[in-house]
Amino acid sequence: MARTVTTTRRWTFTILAWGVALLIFFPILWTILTSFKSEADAIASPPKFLFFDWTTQNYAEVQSRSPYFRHFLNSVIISVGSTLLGLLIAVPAAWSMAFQPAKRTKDLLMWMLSTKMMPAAGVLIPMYLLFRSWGLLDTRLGITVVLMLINLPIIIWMLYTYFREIPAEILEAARMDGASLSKEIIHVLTPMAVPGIASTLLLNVILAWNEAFWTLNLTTSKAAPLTTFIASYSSPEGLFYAKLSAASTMAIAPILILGWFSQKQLVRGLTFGAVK
Amino acid sequence: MATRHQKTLARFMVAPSVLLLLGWMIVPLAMTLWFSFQSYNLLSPGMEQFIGWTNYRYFLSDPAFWTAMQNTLLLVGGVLVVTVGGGILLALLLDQPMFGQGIVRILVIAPFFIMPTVSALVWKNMFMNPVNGLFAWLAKAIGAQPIDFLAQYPLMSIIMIVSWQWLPFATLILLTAMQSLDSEQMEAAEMDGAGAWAKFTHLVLPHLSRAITVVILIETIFLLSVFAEILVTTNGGPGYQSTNLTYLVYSQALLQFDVGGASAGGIVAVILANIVAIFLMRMIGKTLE
Amino acid sequence: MGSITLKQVRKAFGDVEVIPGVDLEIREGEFVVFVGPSGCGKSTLLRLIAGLEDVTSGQIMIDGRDVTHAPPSQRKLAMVFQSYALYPHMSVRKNIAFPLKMAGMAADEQERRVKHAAGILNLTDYLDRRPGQLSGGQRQRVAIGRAIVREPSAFLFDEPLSNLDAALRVNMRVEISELHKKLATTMVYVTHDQVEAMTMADKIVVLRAGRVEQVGSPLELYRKPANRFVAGFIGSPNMNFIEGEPAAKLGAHAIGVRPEHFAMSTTEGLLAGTVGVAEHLGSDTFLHIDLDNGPHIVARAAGEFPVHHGDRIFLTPQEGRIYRFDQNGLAL
Amino acid sequence: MGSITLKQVRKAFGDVEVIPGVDLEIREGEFVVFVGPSGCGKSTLLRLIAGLEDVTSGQIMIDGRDVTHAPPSQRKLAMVFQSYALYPHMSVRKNIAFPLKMAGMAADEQERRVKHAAGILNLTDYLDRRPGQLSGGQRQRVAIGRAIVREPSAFLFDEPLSNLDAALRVNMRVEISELHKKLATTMVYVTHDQVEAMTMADKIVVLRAGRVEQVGSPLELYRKPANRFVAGFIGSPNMNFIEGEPAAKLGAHAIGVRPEHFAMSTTEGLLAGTVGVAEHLGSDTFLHIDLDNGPHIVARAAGEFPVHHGDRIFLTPQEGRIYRFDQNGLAL
Amino acid sequence: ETLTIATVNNGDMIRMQKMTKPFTDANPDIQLEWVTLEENVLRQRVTTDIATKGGQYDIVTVGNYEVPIWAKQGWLTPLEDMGADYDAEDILPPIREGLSLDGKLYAAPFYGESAMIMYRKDLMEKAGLDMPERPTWDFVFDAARKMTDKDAEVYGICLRGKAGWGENMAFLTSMGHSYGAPWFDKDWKPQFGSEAWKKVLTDYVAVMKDAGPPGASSNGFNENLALFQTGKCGMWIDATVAASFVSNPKESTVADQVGYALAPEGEKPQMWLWAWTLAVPSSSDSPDAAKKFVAWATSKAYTEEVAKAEGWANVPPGTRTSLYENPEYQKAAPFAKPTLDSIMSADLKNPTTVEVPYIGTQWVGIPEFQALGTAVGQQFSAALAGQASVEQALQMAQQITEREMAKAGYPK
Ligand SMILES: Nc1ncnc2c1ncn2[C@@H]1O[C@H](COP(=O)(O)OP(=O)(O)OP(=O)(O)O)[C@@H](O)[C@H]1O
Ligand SMILES: Nc1ncnc2c1ncn2[C@@H]1O[C@H](COP(=O)(O)OP(=O)(O)OP(=O)(O)O)[C@@H](O)[C@H]1O
Ligand SMILES: [Mg+2]
Ligand SMILES: [Mg+2]
Repeated sequence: MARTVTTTRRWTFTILAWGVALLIFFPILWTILTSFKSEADAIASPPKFLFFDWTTQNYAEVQSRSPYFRHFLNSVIISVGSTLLGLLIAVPAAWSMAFQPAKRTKDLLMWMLSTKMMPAAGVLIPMYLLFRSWGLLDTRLGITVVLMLINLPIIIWMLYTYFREIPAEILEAARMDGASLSKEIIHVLTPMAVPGIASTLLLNVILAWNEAFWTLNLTTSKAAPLTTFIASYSSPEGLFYAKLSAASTMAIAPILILGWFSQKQLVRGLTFGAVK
Repeated sequence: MATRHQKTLARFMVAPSVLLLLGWMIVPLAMTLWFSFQSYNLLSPGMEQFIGWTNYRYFLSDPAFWTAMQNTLLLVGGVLVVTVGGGILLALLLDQPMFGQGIVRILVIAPFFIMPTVSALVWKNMFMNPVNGLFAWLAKAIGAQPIDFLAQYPLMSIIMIVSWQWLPFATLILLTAMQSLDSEQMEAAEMDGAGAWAKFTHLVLPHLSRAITVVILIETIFLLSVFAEILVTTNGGPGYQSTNLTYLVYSQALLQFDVGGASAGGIVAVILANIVAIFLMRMIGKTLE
Repeated sequence: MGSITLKQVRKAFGDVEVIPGVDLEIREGEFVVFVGPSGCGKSTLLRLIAGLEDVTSGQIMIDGRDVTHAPPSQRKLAMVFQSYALYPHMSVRKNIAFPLKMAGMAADEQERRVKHAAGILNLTDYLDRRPGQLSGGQRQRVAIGRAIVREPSAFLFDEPLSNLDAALRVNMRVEISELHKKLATTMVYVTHDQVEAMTMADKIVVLRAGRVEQVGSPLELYRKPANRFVAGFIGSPNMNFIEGEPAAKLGAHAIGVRPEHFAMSTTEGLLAGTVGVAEHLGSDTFLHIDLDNGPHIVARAAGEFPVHHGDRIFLTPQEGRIYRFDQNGLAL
Repeated sequence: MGSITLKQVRKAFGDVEVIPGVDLEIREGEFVVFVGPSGCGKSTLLRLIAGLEDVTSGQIMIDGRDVTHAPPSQRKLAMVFQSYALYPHMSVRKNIAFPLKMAGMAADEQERRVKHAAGILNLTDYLDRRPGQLSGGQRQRVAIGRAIVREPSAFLFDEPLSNLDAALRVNMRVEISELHKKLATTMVYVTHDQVEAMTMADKIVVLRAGRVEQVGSPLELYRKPANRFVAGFIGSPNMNFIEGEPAAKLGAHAIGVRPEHFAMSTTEGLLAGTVGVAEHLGSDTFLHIDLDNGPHIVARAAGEFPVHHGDRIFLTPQEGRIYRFDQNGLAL
Repeated sequence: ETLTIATVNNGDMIRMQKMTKPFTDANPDIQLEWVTLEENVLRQRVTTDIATKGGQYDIVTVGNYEVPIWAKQGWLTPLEDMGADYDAEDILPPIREGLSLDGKLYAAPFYGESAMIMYRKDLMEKAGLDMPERPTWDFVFDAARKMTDKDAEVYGICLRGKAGWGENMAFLTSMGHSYGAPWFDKDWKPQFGSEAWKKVLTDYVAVMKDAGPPGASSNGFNENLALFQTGKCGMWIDATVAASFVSNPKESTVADQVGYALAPEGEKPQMWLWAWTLAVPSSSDSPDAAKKFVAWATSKAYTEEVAKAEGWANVPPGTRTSLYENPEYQKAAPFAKPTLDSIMSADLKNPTTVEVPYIGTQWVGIPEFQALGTAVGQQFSAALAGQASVEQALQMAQQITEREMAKAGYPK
C-alpha cells in the first residue's frame, strides 16, 4: 500500500483529525484552564479562553481544605495494591485456563465476568456489616481487597488472552529443562507475558483509581483515596467552578499522566484478544 | 497437552480465584437474599421481621422499576451505538496518513482516564449548565435559546457524557483492529476492483466484527452499572427519566435505607445481569473462538 | 493479450533505490519467473507491474497501452499473494465471485464463471466453506480461482507456494504449470526456490539488488550462466567453486563444477579430498567433501555409492562441464 | 546411557485411540527417525517418551529404568521443538544455561558448560543476543545448545528443521548429523520429510495411524520395503505403482517402480505413455507421464533428456528393481 | 486520641477546619481528622455508619431533621455537662427545642437558619415596587414577573428546583405549609390530591416558567446562589445563611444592592427552621473528647475567634441569642434582624393551618421523609421541567406516598 500520499490529502486528514481530537479533549483542557482562573473569570460570558489572569490560588485553596497528598497516596496504594494482589491470584488461574483448559473454562470465565455486573448498591449494606465485624472499615487493606475482587475477573481475562498467545511448547521446554511449575511460571511464563501483564496492570490501576462507589462507602479518612477528595466538591456553596476545576485537575492528573506515558502498552492491553 | 499431574495442578491453581469470587458473590448475595425477605429499614432498627415476597412485590410494582429497566437498556444501547459507530468513524480517520498522529491519539484517549465523578461534574457544571455552561453560551452566541440538557433531555445527556468517556476505548480497540487488517487482503481487493466503500463494507467491517464484539462485551459490563454519572448530574430525575436499575437500587438502599427493598432489587438486578451475561456469552462464544 | 513491457523502470523508497532501472519484455502467453535472493526486489517489481506501488520513473506498458499511472483495477491483471489474502469471512464461492461482483456482473453470470473456475481447480465441493476450513493447498487454489474468474490478461504470482509443505508444493507446482498450458495466459511468477524456477519457467529473470543479471530459458541459464552469481544461483545443490591453482591451470580466476558433473573414484582423480557426511538418499548419494587445501564441496554420486565418513576420495570434473569465471565473476 | 524401550505403549485422547500399542527398542547412541504422514502420531509418541503426556497403558524404560510415571524433568532427556521454543526474554547465554540453573548448578560451572556448547555450535559470538535477533538457523542451534548442555542420555527432536528454508535446512541437517557423530548420544528425531529421514537416520521407524509399519536402516527400507505404504513413503519422488495387466504378468497384485529405475526411449519399451509436464532441472529431468490405459507416473531421466509436452515415450523398468505387492499391499 | 469528624462542605464548616488551632493547642492529645463531603453523600455515609454501628465517626454533622429521630433510636450521646461556660440556655429556643428529647440536648447547633427573601433593590426600584417587611406570595409573584428581563439575563425569581428532600422539597414543603397544604392529615393520609397542593404547585410552576432562570429544575441552593451572586436573579427565597454570601463583595457582584425581607405569607407565614449541628454518635469510642470538641466549636468563644479572624459578618449565625444582641454583629450584618425574626417565628409543631401528626416546617419529621421527599421531589422537578403536568406530578406524588406509607406500616 505504499503508494505516495499526496500532501493535500495528508493535510486534510491532519486538520480533520486534530479538530476531532481537540473537540474530544476539550472538556479536559477547559477544566485545566478553568482551574487557573478566578471564580469570576470562570463563569465569565463570553468565556475567557486564554486571556485571563492566571492564578494558582484555587490550588492553594483546595490544598488547604483537604490533605490532597494523603488522598493521593491512598489512591496509589489502593489501586496499585489491589492490582498487584489481583495479579498474584490471577496469574496461576490464567495459566491453568490458558494451558490446561477444561471443557467449562469458557463458561467459568464468563461467570467470573458476570460477577462484575452485580449492582454494588444492592450488596453495600451486607458488605458494610461484614466489614464492620472484621474491623476493615476505613482500612487500606479492606478497600484494597474489595477492589481486587472487583477487578479480578478483568485481570484474569486479560491475562488469559495474553497467555493463550504464548506457545505451549515454550512451557513444555521449560518442563523438559527441569523447571518445576512455580519456576515455569516465574522464569518463563511471567517474563514472556510482561507486555501483557504491564497493560493489565495499567488498565486495572486506572479502573481502581477511578472506582467511586466502594471507595466512597467503605473508607472514611485514613484510607480515603481521591474519589473521596473529589466528593467534597460536587456542590459546595457559592461560586465553585474554578475550585472544582482545580480539584478535578488534581484528581485526574496523576492517572492522566500515567495513562499518556503508558499509552502504547495500554492500547495493546485493551484489546482483550480482539485483535489477532 | 498434559499429564494428569499437570491437570491436577491446574485445578489447584484456579481454585483461589474461583473461591474468592465465589465468596465475593455468595456471601453478600446470601445475606442480600436473606434481607430481601425481611422488612429491614436501617432507620427503624428493631422492626426486622420476615415478610415473604413483599419486598419483591413492592420493587417490581414500583412504577420506577419499568422505567428504570427501559432506561437501563436505552442507556446501554445508546452508548453502545454512539461509541461503536463513532469509534469506527474515528478509527477510520485516525488510520489515515497525517502529521502528529501520536499526539492525536493521546488527546483522544484522555477521557478514558477521567474519574466518572469528575467527568460528570465537569460536564454538568461547565458545559450543560443552562446559564453559565459553555453550551448555553454557544447557543446564545448563535442566537438560540440555551437548552437545559439535564432537565429536558436527561437520559440523552447522560448517554452523551458516558459516551464521551467510552468513545476512546472503542476507538482505540477498533483502530488497533483496523491496523491489524492484512494489507495483502486490501491489495487483493484493490486488484479485484473494489472501491473505498466496497473495501469498507466487505473487508474492514467484517474484519472488525470480533473487535466490535469485545467492545460490546466490555462496555456492557461497565455500562450496566453506570451510577456516578447519574448521581452527580440528575439524581435519576426529573421524575424517573434518568433512573436506571443500578440507581434505583442505590436509591432504595442509600436514600431510603430500605435494606429489604434494596436487597430485593439487588437480587432482581443480579438475575437480569445473569440473563445479559448468558446472552453475551452466546454472542462472544461465537466470535471469540 | 498479455504482453508486458518495462522501460527503464526505477523505484526508490525515500532515499533507498530498490530498483535502479529495469528494462524487460514479457511476451504474450509466456511464463516468466523472477528469481533472486531475498530482498533483491522481486516483489517490488511485481507490485510495480500490478500498480500496487508507484514507479519513481520509467514506463510500464501492458498490451501496448501505457499503464504507468493507471490504478491496479484498470490494468486487467490478477494477482495471487503469498499469504493467499483470501477474505476470511466469505465463503469460497463469494471469494471467487468478489472481483465479478465488484465489476457489477449479473448474478447468474457470476455463478457460471465461479462454477467454471471451481471445476478447473477441483474446488466444486468446497464452494460453501470458509477459507479457515480449508487446507493450505485448497486455499492456494481458491486464490488462483479468484484470479482466473476475471479472465485477466496476465497473472502475477508472488511466492504463491512458499507457505505450503514440500509434498503439496510439488503438486501445486505441477498444477500451476498445467493451468498455464490450459489457459495460455501470460504469467509472471516470483519465487526464490530455484527448483520452482527451473521447472515452471519459459523464461527466467535473475535479479540481484534490483538489477537484472540474466534473462533466458531455464536450460540456457543452467548451461550458460552469464556470471558466477547466476551460476551459483541456478542448479541444486549449488555449483561448487574452486579458486586458486586448479582454476589458474584453466586460465581462470575461478572454476565452477556442478555436483552432478564429477566423476568419482576411490583411487585416482584430479582433485583429492576426504568424505565428510555421505547422504544416502537411495536414488542418489550426496557426498560432502573437504578438498585437500581447498574448499568444502558437494558431489552427487550414483544411488548406492559405497563411501563413508572419513574415506579418501578423488574427483574429476567431467569434460566440457567446467565453467570458468574471471576476476569480476563474469563467465569466460 | 541412552537406551529407550517402549512396551505396548498405548495412548488415547478421550475416546480416540491415537497410538494403539507400540513396541520399540532404541539402542544407545542410535539415531532413530520417526516418519509417517501428518497426524500418524509421531509427535505424540515422542511426547510420551519425553513425559509431556501420560501413557494410557504400557511401559516406557530409559536405560533399563521404568520411567512410565516419572515427570519430564526426571527422565534425563532433552527435547528440541519445531518452533525452537526459545525463551524470548533471555539472552542466548541464559537460554542455554536455563536447564543448568534449574538443576541448581554453580554459576561458574554453568558458564563453562555454556561456553563449551556454544563452541561446538558456533554460537560464541551470539551469546549476548536475544533469540529475536537471530536468524532461523541460529535459533535452531541455540535450541540444540540448550539441549546438549545438560548432557542428557538422549535427545528428542520434533521436526526441528521444518521452519527453515530449503538451503538452511540442508545445512542444519548436515550439522545435526555431525553433532551426532561427535556426541554419540541417542537421538530420536521426528520428521515428515523423507529426505531428512534417509540422510540422517541409523534407523527409521515408519508409522501409520499410530502403528509401526517397518523399522530398519534407510537403505533397507529403500531396498526392501515391507509393504506398499513404506515403499510409497520412502524415496523421492515417490515410487510409481502399476496395477492390472503388467503386474499380473509378474504374478503380483501391483508392482512398484521408482522413478529413477526406468530405462527410457522414444522408440520402444515395455510401457508406453505420453509426456505431460517435463520438468527440466538441469541436473535431471522429471517426466510426468500418462501411461496408456494406466496411471500417471513420474520418471527421472538424465540431465538434459530431450522430450516435450505431448511426446510419446516408452519405458522399461530396470531388471531387479521391480517391487511386487499382494492384494493387501504386503511385499512379495 | 483521634477524632474523626464528618462535615458538610459548606463555607462555615470549611472555615472551622482552618480555625481549630486554639482547640488543638489547648488539647494537645487530641488529633482531628476531617471528612468533608457533599451533603447527600455525607448523609448517606453517616446514616449507614450510625445505623450499622460502624463506629467510623466520633462527631457527625447532622441536621435538626435527623436529631430527634436518631436520638429516639439511641444513636446519639446526650450532650450533658458541656462545661461551665457553655451556656446552653443562650441557644435560640426554637432551635434548642428541636434538638432536644425529653429535655436532653442531643446535638449542638453550629449554625441555624430560616428562610427569607433576598432581593435586588435596584431592580425592585426599576419595577416600581416597594418591598414590604413581609410580602404576600402574590406580591412576590407579581414582582418577579415585573423584574424579569430575559434578554438581559435577569430573572425575577430564583427558587430551588433540583429534586431532593433537602432541595426543592424543602422549599415546596414550607410553601405548602404556608398555603395550608400539609403532607399528611392527622391520620397520616397523604394530601397531594388536595386543592391546596394543586394551587401550590401551579403557582410555583407558573412563576418559574414566567420569571425563573432556565434550567431551574436542576438548581439547588448552590446554583441559585451562583446565579444571584452574578446578578441574574431579582429575588431569591432561601435559607438565611445565604445572606452573608450575597452581601460579601468579594464573591458577589451585587453585594451593595441586596435587600432583605421576611419570607412570604399565605394562609400562614412561610416557616423554615434548619440547623446544622454537631452530634456524637453513641458508637464513638472517644465520647468525652468528642464532646469537648463539640462544646468548643459551638461556643461563644469560637464565634469570637471567627469574628477576630474574618470579621463579624462571617460568624456562624442563627444559634445564640447573645450574638443577636451584640451591637458589632448587628452593625456588620444587615441581615441580622430578618434572620432572627424568621427563626423566632418558626414553629416546628404547628407549621400550617391544620393539625398535623408530625413536626417539621420545611421537612416532615419521620425517617421515611428522606426517601419520600426525594421521590416526590423528582415528580415536582419533572413538572417544573415541563416533563409532566402539575396534575400528573401530584397524582404520582400521591401514589408514591401512599405506597411507601403503606409499606412502612403507617399509621403507627
Ligand atoms: N515499503 C517499503 N519501504 C521501504 N523499503 C522497502 C519497502 N518495501 C520493500 N522495501 C525494500 O526493498 C527491497 C526489496 O524488497 P522486496 O520485497 O521487493 O524483496 P524480495 O525480492 O521480494 O524479497 P523476498 O524474497 O524476501 O520476498 C528490500 O531491501 C526491502 O527492504
Ligand atoms: N491433545 C490432543 N487431544 C486430542 N487429540 C490429539 C491431541 N494431540 C494430538 N491429537 C491427535 O492425535 C493424532 C496424532 O497427532 P500427532 O501430533 O502425534 O501427529 P503427528 O504425526 O505429529 O503429525 P504432524 O506430522 O502433523 O505433526 C492426530 O490425529 C491428532 O489429531
Ligand atoms: Mg518478496
Ligand atoms: Mg507433529
